[in-house]
Amino acid sequence: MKISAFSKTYHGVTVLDVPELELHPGKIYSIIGSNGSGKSTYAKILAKVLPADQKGPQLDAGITVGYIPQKNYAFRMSTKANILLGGSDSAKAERLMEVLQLDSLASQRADRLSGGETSRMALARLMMKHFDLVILDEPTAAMDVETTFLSENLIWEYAKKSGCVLLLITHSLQQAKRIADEILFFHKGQLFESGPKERLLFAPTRPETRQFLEFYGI
Amino acid sequence: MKISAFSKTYHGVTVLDVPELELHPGKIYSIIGSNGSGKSTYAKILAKVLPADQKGPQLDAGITVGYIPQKNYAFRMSTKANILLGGSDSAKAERLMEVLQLDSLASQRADRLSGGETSRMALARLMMKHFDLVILDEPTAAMDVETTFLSENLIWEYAKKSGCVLLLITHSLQQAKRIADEILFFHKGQLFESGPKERLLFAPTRPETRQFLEFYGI
Amino acid sequence: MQSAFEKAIHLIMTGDAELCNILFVTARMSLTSSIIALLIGVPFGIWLGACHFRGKGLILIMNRTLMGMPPVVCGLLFYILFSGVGPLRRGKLLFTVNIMILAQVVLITPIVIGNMETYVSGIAPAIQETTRGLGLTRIKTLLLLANECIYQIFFVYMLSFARAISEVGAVSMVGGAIAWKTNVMTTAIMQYTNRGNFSLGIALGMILLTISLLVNTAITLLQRRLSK
Amino acid sequence: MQSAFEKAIHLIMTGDAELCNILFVTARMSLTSSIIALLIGVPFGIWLGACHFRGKGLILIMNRTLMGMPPVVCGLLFYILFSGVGPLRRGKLLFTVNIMILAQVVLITPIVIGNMETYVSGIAPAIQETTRGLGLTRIKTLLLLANECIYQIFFVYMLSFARAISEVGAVSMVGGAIAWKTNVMTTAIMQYTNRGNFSLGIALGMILLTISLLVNTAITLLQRRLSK
Amino acid sequence: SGGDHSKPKADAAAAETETKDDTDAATQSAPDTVILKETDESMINTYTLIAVNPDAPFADADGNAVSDVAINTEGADALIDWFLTQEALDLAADYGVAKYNDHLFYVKDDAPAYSGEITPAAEENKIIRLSTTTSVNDSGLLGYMLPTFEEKYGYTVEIQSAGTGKAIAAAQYGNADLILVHAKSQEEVFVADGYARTVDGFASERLSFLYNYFVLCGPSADPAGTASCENVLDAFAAIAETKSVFISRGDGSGTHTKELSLWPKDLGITDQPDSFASYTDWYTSANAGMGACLVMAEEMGGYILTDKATFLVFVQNNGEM
Ligand SMILES: Nc1ncnc2c1ncn2[C@@H]1O[C@H](COP(=O)(O)OP(=O)(O)OP(=O)(O)O)[C@@H](O)[C@H]1O
Ligand SMILES: Nc1ncnc2c1ncn2[C@@H]1O[C@H](COP(=O)(O)OP(=O)(O)OP(=O)(O)O)[C@@H](O)[C@H]1O
Ligand SMILES: [Mg+2]
Ligand SMILES: [Mg+2]
Repeated sequence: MKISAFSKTYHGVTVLDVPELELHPGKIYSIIGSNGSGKSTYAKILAKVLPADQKGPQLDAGITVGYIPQKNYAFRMSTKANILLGGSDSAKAERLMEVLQLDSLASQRADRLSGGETSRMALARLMMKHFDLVILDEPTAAMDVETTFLSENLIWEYAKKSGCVLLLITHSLQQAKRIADEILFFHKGQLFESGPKERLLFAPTRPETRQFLEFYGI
Repeated sequence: MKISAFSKTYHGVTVLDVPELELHPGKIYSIIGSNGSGKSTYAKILAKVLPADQKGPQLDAGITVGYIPQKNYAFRMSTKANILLGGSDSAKAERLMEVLQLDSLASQRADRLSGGETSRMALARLMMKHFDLVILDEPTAAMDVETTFLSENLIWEYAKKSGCVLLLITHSLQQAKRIADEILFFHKGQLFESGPKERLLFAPTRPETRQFLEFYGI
Repeated sequence: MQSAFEKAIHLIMTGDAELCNILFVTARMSLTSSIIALLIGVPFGIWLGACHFRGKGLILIMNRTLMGMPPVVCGLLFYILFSGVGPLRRGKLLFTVNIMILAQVVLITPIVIGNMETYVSGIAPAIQETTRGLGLTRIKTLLLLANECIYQIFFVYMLSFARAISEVGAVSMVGGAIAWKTNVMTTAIMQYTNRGNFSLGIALGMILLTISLLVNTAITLLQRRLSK
Repeated sequence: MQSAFEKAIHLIMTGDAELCNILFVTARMSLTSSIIALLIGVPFGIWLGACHFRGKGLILIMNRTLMGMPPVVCGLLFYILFSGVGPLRRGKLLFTVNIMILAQVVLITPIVIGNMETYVSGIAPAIQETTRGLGLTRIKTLLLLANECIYQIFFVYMLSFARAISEVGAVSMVGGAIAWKTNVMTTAIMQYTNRGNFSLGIALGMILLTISLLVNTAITLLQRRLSK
Repeated sequence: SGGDHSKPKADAAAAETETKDDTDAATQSAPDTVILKETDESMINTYTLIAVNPDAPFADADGNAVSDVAINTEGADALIDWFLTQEALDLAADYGVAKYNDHLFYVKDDAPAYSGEITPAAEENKIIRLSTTTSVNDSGLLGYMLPTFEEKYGYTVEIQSAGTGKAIAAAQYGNADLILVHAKSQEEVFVADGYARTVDGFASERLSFLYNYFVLCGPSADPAGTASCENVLDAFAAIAETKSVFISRGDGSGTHTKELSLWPKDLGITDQPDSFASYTDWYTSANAGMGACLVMAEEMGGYILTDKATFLVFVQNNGEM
């Protein structure tokens, strides 16, 4: 799958400028980088929530994109109804709710869930359907450790079974290590370095990458 | 400082029921617990954002409370103007922005900041003033590692210098280890166990605590 | 004031046949027109608030101008169109309740659209980010948006109904205020006022406000229920 | 329609003295009343939307009922209050532009309050959580709330202005539609209509809508600027 | 026109005491406005019926000819015939006596009469659209008379009332089958333009059948001294002379038209606002209904020309406010 090069400029300031990318189905790509490095902007443009500076598609025609924003939105209806918005298979919804420990909250109004519960609902909602490209923007940032693990398993399985391209934005290098195949490092709006996780984490080629990884004590 | 016992019930379901607590000025208390265990509810009630079931104050009269909600709100004005809402000392605001690497974003509209940038703005905004009790609900969940460290230093200094009671809700045990003095473990709406961090982390007395800590690999 | 109050009570107690007819026509007209305006205005307003396209600004300004269409002018236009010599004379609608409803729909719909547009443009971005991320259709997105602004829709309905029941300029022009047929509360009040019978005018006004109060109480309770 | 259009152009071109007077009184009345209604209604509406207290539901229902106050009834009440036998006769306000403004403020303010209340009650919880967490005063919170709904305030102003400029029932009652003194566009339209000069009525209506269009365009541009 | 009917015997003083009597208990707030001049020949107010011509040169708002305007001629004929029967004329002459102890309408001496058969309603012509002026409708005369007609012959009369100009315009726009108005000059234009139709058996398009008198009212103190004037024309001249407040309907109604004819010619007052721009300190052109204008006169202590019916209702109700 090819993603064409594009950029994003706000009032003359370019916050994102990325080259063409070639991604492989069935693989999980983890996007890392500091705050404001353009990760969410990249995700939004691919999800067609935000227009890029250049007109024209960033993706080939016919590619379906699933996306969970950094700020989750829970609709004013029950948790289960929210999840069923993703797809109508009720049995599947119940399976997902069980895996993500949402079963006891099925009938609660979703807009009153706690932070981590909302993230889990959003993940279950997306996993109801198959997409060719899935983008998750810090999906586990509000979750506790147990459900983070459960979610990671779910995400991994989803990518591997459905053979989609999965982009996972995260601030947790542990998480990237656990489930990503490749890592893309964003810095100041640019894709500085990318590659298989072992290579990038333990043998980064650029000083900026090395400096960023240092904070994690790697 | 004494916090009286209280509870919170929604449509007959009790989501929070905590005993009286005695907290010491200058100490940092980290609240941990899984999603939906009532951490944010506890914070909201202390911050008087939510009423408890019982009428009457949870805190002694005259105690000022500073609170950062789990969902940050950025006002439709510049980042600097947002921070100055916390207090009018412009020099202090600039110092805080420098520490939290917000200086380059001073004049940007705050409601357009990235996730982690918003968290940093919210932290700086609160740190503008002295409060007797400060409650931070997952303040660093959206931050990158570098600014998480910077924020932790700032929080630690604030508590120690001003001698306030600081409650820090977090899912990161690392964070609790780094800056907390004591840890409060919430489970299913109850305060299950509390104590100095070493004791609680390495010698928990209750099986639920042990089980919770296991996920962290401790 | 007191005598007006007594007159109001008396009118209701005696079940005055003409008053009953007026009340019935008023209810039919204002409920129908406010509901039609809602059915047209809410979807269109939500759509306007949620979409971005060239020329949207123009539509918004035009809609806001139509909000300020004076009822008399609206009534006059319809009068001319549907007159015996007008281009739409075959409709035979002049001096019927139906054309009063039509004129009111024209007056109220822009208000509904404007209100919904303003509200929805505030909440749409976050919702659209989510629905696009789930690959939902536009229709589904609009339905979800409607569900999210249910409280606002109730308010807008009350505003519409308020406008419908209190309007007199257009209604008297196209309806003709014909007794037993197109005379409504406001035209009756006008009539009594013109005759110098102010206390009867005030009495009818009190009855009208009481009806408004009852309708609003019912809708507010329903609104509370639905938005819990 | 064509003839009305020509008449409108002609009236404007010749700078008809009476038309100028009517335009001036109209502008004075509708701008003043809509701004006063905004100044009263916005703070009160924001406060209502942000606070919780016993009896709030009652205030809301009453306000919604007042939104449906028929202009004729409002005009009638003011008439009675300020007339020679009324309790407020010393004000000597009847048949002046000031009392027209007053009556319109009474009509428009509930609409402003209702609109702001509905909007603010949606956004207040998140904002109040933040402002309380910062220990900000109530006044400061209200100011911040106002700042957050600036787009809504502009819309509400346009709605108020639309209502003020298009209203005829109350204004004709308390103002008396006296030529050269309290005659405004809508009462003038009424006058021509009553004389059977429909095309002149439509011509004035067109001029009125053009003014509305200009005012709305200006406000919409300002609104865009401020909310970027 | 007019004739020598037994005129209602009431001079200014009598009228004053009379109205005071009418407002029973609430004398405190009884109106200060009283009748100062009435039953003057120049204040005669003649009511005329005119049937609308289905073949009139109807034209739409832009002046394009329209040929197929639906006019209910049978219904209009039936109603006009009935209005001119002795039964109807008696009803009209009788109206108001019970309530106000006074005649509100008189039958014209030379009123055309009808004594033949009246065609009952058929399905396709049972709705009759009558366009009339507010003052006629507000007097309650039609509400008093028409039920008799409707019950007897099965028609439904839909009354639209508006200012004289609009009432006549309604017919020109094809929205009325007949009109009942009281403004001679405008009626004559209507006839001359070809909108009127001569009903079978009558000689003229304009069928004038009722009349009454306008009355000049004003504050009981009568600052212009109108009560002692020779006639109404002098009274109006005195009002202008003393610059006493005068409330004009200003709405092109029959009352307004009559008032314009009573001012001294050299003042040059017409229905055009420019004509009285320099008199605005006393000449108040109100552009409102009769009732509203009466209250305004009361309010401002001004003089006013009004039809008697509205004035009597006003007096009867004002005390209760
Ligand atoms: N509408 C806007 N106008 C101006 N600048 C903007 C706007 N939206 C975003 N930005 C800026 O663009 C940069 C990239 O934002 P983005 O949300 O993509 O960051 P991110 O990598 O997702 O950060 P985080 O880790 O904090 O979520 C930020 O510095 C942000 O302030
Ligand atoms: N208005 C409400 N009605 C019903 N239940 C609610 C409401 N608000 C919160 N709850 C429930 O109360 C529980 C506690 O919520 P709270 O936000 O305190 O959790 P938390 O410990 O902060 O979780 P997280 O780690 O996800 O932030 C949750 O299960 C939530 O679903
Ligand atoms: Mg982001
Ligand atoms: Mg929480």
